[in-house]
Amino acid sequence: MHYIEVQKKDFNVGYEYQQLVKDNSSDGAVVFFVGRMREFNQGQKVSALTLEHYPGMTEKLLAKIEAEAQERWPLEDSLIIHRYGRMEPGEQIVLVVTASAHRKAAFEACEFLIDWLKTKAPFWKSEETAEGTKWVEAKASDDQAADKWSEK
Amino acid sequence: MHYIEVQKKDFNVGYEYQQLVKDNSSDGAVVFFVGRMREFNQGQKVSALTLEHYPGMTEKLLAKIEAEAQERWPLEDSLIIHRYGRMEPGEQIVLVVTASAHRKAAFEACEFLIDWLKTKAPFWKSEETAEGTKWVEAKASDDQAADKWSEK
Amino acid sequence: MITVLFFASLKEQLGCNGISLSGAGINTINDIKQSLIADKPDWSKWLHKPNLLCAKNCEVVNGDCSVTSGDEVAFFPPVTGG
Amino acid sequence: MITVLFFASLKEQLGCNGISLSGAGINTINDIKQSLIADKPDWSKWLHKPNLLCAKNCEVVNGDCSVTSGDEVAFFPPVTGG
Repeated sequence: MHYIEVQKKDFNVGYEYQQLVKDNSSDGAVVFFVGRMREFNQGQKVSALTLEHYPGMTEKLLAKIEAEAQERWPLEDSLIIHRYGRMEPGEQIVLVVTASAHRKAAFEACEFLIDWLKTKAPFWKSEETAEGTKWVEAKASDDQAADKWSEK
Repeated sequence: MHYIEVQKKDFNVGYEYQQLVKDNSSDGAVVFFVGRMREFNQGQKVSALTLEHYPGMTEKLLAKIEAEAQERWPLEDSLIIHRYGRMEPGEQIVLVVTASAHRKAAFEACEFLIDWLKTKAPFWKSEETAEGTKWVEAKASDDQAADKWSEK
Repeated sequence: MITVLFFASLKEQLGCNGISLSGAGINTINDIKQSLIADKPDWSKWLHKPNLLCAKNCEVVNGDCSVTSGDEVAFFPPVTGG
Repeated sequence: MITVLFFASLKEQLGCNGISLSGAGINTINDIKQSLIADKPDWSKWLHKPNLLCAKNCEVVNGDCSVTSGDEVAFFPPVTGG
């Protein structure tokens, strides 16, 4: 199963896991990543985060990167759920699940997908802090994390 | 929260996740690994797997490796649940959850813990196949995966 | 008709989500920018930012990429990821 | 009293989960092996396997490690992990 969803509403990690693994006895390794809204970013308290995206383009690029992950690793299942809209500290933002017969492939593919999502996916963040609401600038360290995958 | 459980009964991934993240808004990244019983191992159909362990020693070594992961990476939370006893294909065997402010630490710590669990934890596997029940021998490739962490 | 969309900080700077152009005299992405600026000179500053990105029908393209009626063209700042 | 435990394939080979020894004349892990073999000569083959591991009170130790009354000593094959 290969699944992508860009949605405003929250997701249930336990439910998504059950859906993914039911009737499946070939996936020995399932790796999940859940990205959550942090209360502090670079030392500053953030009361809310709003993610804007480009509907249509987001889904297209997510499908492309998921297909790339499937080419690079022997993935039985993969799942990406990414939220947009306004979120408060502790809320879930993104879920990536990869499943494979072996753990190395599942870990690498999951890390590849989340590195891409966190840096190259067409989302724009604005943060609400005591100083007001402002758009977040792209981070160089995130780009490096995503770039390591192009060396392969 | 740092938690270890060696148990015969199954675990609920969604419940464990909820327990881990509730009232927590500093963990931006949560990584899970679920190891499940595969129907095929090295090309052979396996109808059941039995994990035997050394009660007391297992918990002691798991606590030690979890403490080591906490020293190496800035982990807010970590959780290891490992089952023993007889399991059939598709059943869950092990859950490792790591949570950190940043995803790289969470991924590396999770992979470190599962590499160790899969190779060095005091468990012994016996597999039931069409040819009967036999004890599994230690695998060299697993040892290499665990060994990469000692180079750091 | 060409649909033009603006996202994130650019959308706020222009005070506009998007606009429809007739397509007359427009052959490239750069023509769209010129047409928009001819109509609203104060958009020049924002549409000429060097790091501004552009997509045609959801694919990132350069300023000299051709456009035809029916295309959806979007302008946006560098993405900051999810 | 010294508690001696056997695990996994060794447990099956010996047909025994564990045994209690009085501790008289036992100073090291190797003394335990000799005492067990003196009592059951057919265990020699299994207790002399070169890859056999031993733990004292849940810590892996060598054959010349000292033991005293109250210790728990376990013998087992190489672990295969979870």
